[in-house]
Amino acid sequence: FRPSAEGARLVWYGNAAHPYITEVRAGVEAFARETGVAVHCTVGQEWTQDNQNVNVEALSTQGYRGFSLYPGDPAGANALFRLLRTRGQQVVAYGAEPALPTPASFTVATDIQAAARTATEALIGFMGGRGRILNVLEAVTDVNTRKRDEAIREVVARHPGVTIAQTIADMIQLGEATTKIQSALAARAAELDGIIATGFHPTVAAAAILTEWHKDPRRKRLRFVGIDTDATVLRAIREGAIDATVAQNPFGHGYVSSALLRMLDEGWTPRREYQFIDAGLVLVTRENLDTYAAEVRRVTTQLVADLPAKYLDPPR
Amino acid sequence: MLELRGLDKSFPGVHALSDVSLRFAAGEIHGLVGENGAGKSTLMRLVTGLMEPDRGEVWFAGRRVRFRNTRESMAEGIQLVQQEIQVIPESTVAENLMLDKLVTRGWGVLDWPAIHAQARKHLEVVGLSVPPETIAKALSAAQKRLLQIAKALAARTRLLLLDEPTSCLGPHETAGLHTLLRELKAQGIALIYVTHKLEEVFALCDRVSVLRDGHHVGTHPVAGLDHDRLVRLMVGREVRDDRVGLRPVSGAPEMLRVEGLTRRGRAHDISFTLRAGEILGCYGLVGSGRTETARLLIGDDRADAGRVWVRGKPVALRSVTERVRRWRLGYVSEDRKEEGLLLGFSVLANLTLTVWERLVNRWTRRIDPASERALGRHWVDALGIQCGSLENPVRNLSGGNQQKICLAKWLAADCAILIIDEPTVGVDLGAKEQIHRVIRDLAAREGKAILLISSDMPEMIQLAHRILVFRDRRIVGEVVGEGTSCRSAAEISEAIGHFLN
Amino acid sequence: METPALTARTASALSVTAPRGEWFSGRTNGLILSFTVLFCLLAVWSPTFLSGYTMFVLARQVAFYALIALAQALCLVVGGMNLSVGAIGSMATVLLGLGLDTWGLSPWLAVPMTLGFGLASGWLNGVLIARLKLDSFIVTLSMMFLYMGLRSGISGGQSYRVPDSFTWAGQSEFVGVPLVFLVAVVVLAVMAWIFHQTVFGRYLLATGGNATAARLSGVPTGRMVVWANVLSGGFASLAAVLWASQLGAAAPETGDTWLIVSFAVAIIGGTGLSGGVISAFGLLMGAAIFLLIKHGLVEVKANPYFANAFLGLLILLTVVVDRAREMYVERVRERDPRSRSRAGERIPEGYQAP
Amino acid sequence: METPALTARTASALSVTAPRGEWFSGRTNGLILSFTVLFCLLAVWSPTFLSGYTMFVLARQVAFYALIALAQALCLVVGGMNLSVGAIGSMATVLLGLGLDTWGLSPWLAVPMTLGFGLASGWLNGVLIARLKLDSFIVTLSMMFLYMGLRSGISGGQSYRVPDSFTWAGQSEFVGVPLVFLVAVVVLAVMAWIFHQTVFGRYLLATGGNATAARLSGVPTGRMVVWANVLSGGFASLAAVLWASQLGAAAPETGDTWLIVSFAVAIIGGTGLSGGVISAFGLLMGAAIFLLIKHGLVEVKANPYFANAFLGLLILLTVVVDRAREMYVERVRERDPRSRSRAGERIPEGYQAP
Ligand SMILES: Nc1ncnc2c1ncn2[C@@H]1O[C@H](COP(=O)(O)OP(=O)(O)OP(=O)(O)O)[C@@H](O)[C@H]1O
Ligand SMILES: Nc1ncnc2c1ncn2[C@@H]1O[C@H](COP(=O)(O)OP(=O)(O)OP(=O)(O)O)[C@@H](O)[C@H]1O
Ligand SMILES: [Mg+2]
Ligand SMILES: [Mg+2]
Repeated sequence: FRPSAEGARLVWYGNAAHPYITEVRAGVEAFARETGVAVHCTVGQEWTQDNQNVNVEALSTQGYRGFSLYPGDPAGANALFRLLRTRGQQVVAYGAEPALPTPASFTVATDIQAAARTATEALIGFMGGRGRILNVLEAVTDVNTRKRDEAIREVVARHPGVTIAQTIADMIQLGEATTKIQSALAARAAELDGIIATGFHPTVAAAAILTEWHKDPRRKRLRFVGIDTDATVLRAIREGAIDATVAQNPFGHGYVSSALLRMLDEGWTPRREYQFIDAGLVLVTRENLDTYAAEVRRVTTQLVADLPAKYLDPPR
Repeated sequence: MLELRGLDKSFPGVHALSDVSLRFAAGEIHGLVGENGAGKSTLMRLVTGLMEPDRGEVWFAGRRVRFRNTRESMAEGIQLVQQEIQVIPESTVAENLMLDKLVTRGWGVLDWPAIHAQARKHLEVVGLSVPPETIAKALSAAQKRLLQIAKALAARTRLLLLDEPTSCLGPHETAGLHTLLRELKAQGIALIYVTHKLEEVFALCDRVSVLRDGHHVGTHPVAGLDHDRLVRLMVGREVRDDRVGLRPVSGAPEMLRVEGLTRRGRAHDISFTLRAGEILGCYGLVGSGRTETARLLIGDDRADAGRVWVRGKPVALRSVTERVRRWRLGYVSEDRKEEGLLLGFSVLANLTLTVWERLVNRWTRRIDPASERALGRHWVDALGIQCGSLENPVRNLSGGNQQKICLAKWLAADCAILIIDEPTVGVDLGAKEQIHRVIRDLAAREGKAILLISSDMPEMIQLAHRILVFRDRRIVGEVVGEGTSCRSAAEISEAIGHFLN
Repeated sequence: METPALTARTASALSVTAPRGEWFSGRTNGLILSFTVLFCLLAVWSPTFLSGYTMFVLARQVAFYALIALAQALCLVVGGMNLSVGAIGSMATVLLGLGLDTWGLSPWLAVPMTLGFGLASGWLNGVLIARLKLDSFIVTLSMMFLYMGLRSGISGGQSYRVPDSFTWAGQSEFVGVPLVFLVAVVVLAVMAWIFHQTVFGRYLLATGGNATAARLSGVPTGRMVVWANVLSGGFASLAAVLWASQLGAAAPETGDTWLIVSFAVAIIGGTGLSGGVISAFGLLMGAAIFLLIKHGLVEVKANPYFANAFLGLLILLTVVVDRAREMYVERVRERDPRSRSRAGERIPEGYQAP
Repeated sequence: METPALTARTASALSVTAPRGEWFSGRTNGLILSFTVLFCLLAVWSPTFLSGYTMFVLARQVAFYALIALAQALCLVVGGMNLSVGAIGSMATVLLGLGLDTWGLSPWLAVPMTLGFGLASGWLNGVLIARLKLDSFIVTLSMMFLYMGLRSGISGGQSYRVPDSFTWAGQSEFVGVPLVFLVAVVVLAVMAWIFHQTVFGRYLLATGGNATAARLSGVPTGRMVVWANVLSGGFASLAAVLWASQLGAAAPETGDTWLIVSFAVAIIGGTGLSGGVISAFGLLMGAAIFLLIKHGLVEVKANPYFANAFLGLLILLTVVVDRAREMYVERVRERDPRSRSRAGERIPEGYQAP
């Protein structure tokens, strides 16, 4: 495939080579294919804001009209967005919401708190409404982690029979995640009934660890719900090692943000200065393992269809 | 001026100084002699605060002093020229010289012109004519040594301690230094002078103290001493090492043949042959290109031109390893610290480094520990290396003992051809004799071919069969014996002097 | 600067250079002490600590850390370093994934291929360093970027699947001891033996101790540097294979955290930063201590946001206590002439040549 | 008396040790060459490259890289290292955020407080290293974990807002030159001046060159190590302040990528890993080269997934070419006796003592 398109007026930038970014990109490419609008797709080397700044600043010197960007740092990204806006370039954020107020016109993202709530509810359901939970959080330098944590606590608080046995965090890498989750299991598997993981790395690591854990039938059955749809996770669901995961519609993040940029470029104006577009989510269990992708796709199609009616005014 | 009362110092396994009491007077050059490891350097360190004594007192200018570092002793006007050369490689000569007294324009801002001017002055004193802006690591060992002396002299001094200051200097520089020291003495400065070269004691010192195994065994006015008596005091026995003369070896097979070996700027058109059983001396002033020649021979430096044959076969390989293994060529470097020793490693490892491959058990591929130790023991005994135990890191050994290890490693290696660069720098008399005997035996009994590089004229005369004279990176002449007759030492040095001028 | 303290100290204490191999001398004692204290504290604190599962997962993790640290230590020991350990591991993982998943090779083919890549990449590092006389820092830094780029380019960040026949190795055990741990222990023991007893190992040490002196003594220092890098690359890829086997997937991001861990464990375990000093047993202890601290923080439910801070403090505490112990030992030895003479055979720790 | 014509053995050419300040000697030539080639290539390739905007964003970025590298180089120059540059930057950012956002302090209070923290943390590193004679690697590693833990614990990952009165500094320019760049250039020039012209600077270099010899010459090496670390911490926090000002927010993750960058730029810029050698101008060039490569990869639309691979190859290419140039210069100089006699004053570059 060609990583970029000649004559493109729009840019999609993914922060680093990562399964999430790959799925978003699939959305962008599907958009480009279906509409014939060229989008220059490019990917950075690290998740950090400074790496994003270097790359996007370099891109912005080349006269593109619109940028679809993941805010590396929710507050820090705004300076970059502002820079682009002052150069007359459109900005749509995807994946996570930048700190408000933001110069971006739109954010297309899954409501992370909703996702965390859905996952927690599902887990509690699997646990039969009572028990103790291991709460596995991802990056501690990401403010979204704390938001997810809050959502989980809020749901747990609503269920009197459920408590959080322990919270572990700071695992932005599979090795780290594996070490910590294993440590936690080693320390208190006996007191645990379920595990919730709200990030890519903890979800994948936990899926692998639980697959191994449940191979020994004498071991206690631990329920698990994660948030990501990596192949390892789906396989663990299919094998019954874990219970469910939440699909956050990364495809939609790419597709819808590109569609928005195109409309902005064509002269459509946003209804309000800034709007959040929820890209939706789907709980994936063994039942809908093969159909969830189509479900997600439907959500996306619906969103794109709604754009002119709900979020933008036609060009004058 | 300086008085030591009952100084005592031990290291793990070694009693380096026991109950040493000494007095040193102003306006006197006081010689300090003793075998390697006798404790001379340790004594110097105790005086200057580099180490603290276990027991005993140091009195300076009528006061008891307890220096905790050299800064405090320097403040009292005590300067030490250490046995080991210490320079800051990346800094300039001027800086090395003036580091503790950098001239400023105030606020710590340097006045480089003034610094350089002063440095030039201090360098002139010792006759070191390099630009003060030179980076110190570019200096040769002799130049570094002179720099170190210049540094000690540059300070306001009341007591000057010199630990083997002439160990890598040529005769010319040595004479210059001695003149300087006599001037200082006349100014009422107290000097303590450590050396293994007894001629220097007689030429320079007023009194001499002898240390043996950490004990003070006597202080004598030099006037009433003769050479033999001093040797007996030091070593406790007679040392005779007075074979003189050149006897060319003929008939033995040719081991090494060098023709037109050249490396631009380092050595030019070097040609000679070396026979089995022969000790070929290379004499020359410091910087005359002998070491460079050796480095070309062992393949550590690439030659621009010239050819080398070993046992009649042309040598083409460039790496040192190949030369060592295939052609059995050994090289004892002149710089033990940088190029000779693995300082952090044990005595044993350093001694056996060159022979590990031969100690390997055929089946287990393991170095046989028993034979390794036996070998180490053998050489430690043979050269009288004082090292506490074989596991002691060589870093902890006295300078002379380190030098012996450097040499022993190659003596153990069983090379067909051995290039020895300054073998006895800093080695005491007794050991020097031992080393000489070993070198002679290697040549005479085992038929090794030896290329001996030395700036020590007596040593050269005692050992060599023939002498190549180097000047300006070329061979300018060869001194050989006539027939089977011996020449006298005076004749030989005259012949050498003839080529050098 | 005045820090050669650690290096000088370890140079004497830990060195396997004393040919009789003081496996448990000096600094190693300090490591064993720290390890024992941590272990006992955890055993008392937590009832589950001594359980089979805990020991199993910890041992497996220790094995990885030790292998990665060994890969680093091999380069440190010849006086260089290897910034590309992680990147080689990462690239190896991607190759493994390509082999097993994309090309459908059998593990018996894919694993040797992966290890081969590790050895080859180490060889490339070594050749660039030794033959072109480049700085090992710059060479391995470039290689780090190179492999990191390649692995993301090739994999797109996507994990590869691995067959069950492959995951067996990383997840199986042998009378309760993880296979991976056994592999690491055997590897370390062999390396210790090599360093103590063989010419090859001694040459590696000598090269790091003083390259010039070693070269002039006929040690093929260039070749030793190449070999050290080859082995380093090999062990990095071995760690990658075992990791993929344990994880049950070949994740391209494998290795992203190895750099710091490899250095930290190697240094805690007493490998000298300036070369010539290594202790295989120290590496194992270093890995165990590092991991016990981490595990301990989870056990005691340390605030996860602050966990790194505790980790840092504990590492610092470990070395400060160790330093105090050394100073004490030294002091005692100086005071007591009897222990001093016995100590003649042993190497005084922390002695600073003045 | 006979003094041999002085031929210099080696030198790393960037050394600022030649006191009359060979700002542009040896290796620096190589850096300027690489920079010029890259710059011209980009200028020809891309019509937008020479635009004011491109220059503006590049210059600003170069300034950060150079400052961070300086923080690292200061520790390298005394023979140590600072693994905690990034963590100090991170912690400083959080403190800045706390000051400006949570406590509502004015920038005139919050910024000095932040810089004060940087200096203090550097001081702590220095004291642990110099007084307890601990290894700088271990100390700064522990501190790295410590600050990383603290910053996430305190901030919870939340970026802090900063007032517009503060963002002014990072985003403003001065006749087209970013203020940040001016700051960095001034800082580097001052540091170069200090290293060339002051007792303090020379003492720092001497400490790194040979600590023992320096101590024997009365240089307070311990204090120099402490000072180097203090300055290092100070510049790390300065970089953090400027970054927050440019970013318009105090993001706790600031500094996470600094470690590798700081080492890479410092080393490319010719700071010796073993101490005693630094070149302020080299740091600037190193930063510029590093960034031009990165920017160039975006300009030429290199496959972004492989971008790191190209970066690695280009760095390697740069050093290999530089090495070849050095070998060539050496060869030529050896051939030509006239240039050799001059070599007494100047130092042949990159000569490797055989
Ligand atoms: N730092 C040290 N640690 C352990 N032992 C030491 C140390 N320094 C010296 N020694 C031992 O103390 C003894 C005296 O050493 P010293 O250096 O004083 O000898 P020396 O008289 O100067 O010998 P040389 O003539 O060889 O220089 C030697 O046996 C040496 O091994
Ligand atoms: N590898 C080298 N590269 C450049 N210059 C060198 C090198 N080695 C030595 N020199 C310089 O060449 C000069 C002579 O060095 P050399 O080693 O020949 O001196 P030496 O050992 O004192 O005398 P000799 O050669 O007679 O033994 C010294 O000034 C030294 O700085
Ligand atoms: Mg001595
Ligand atoms: Mg010589």
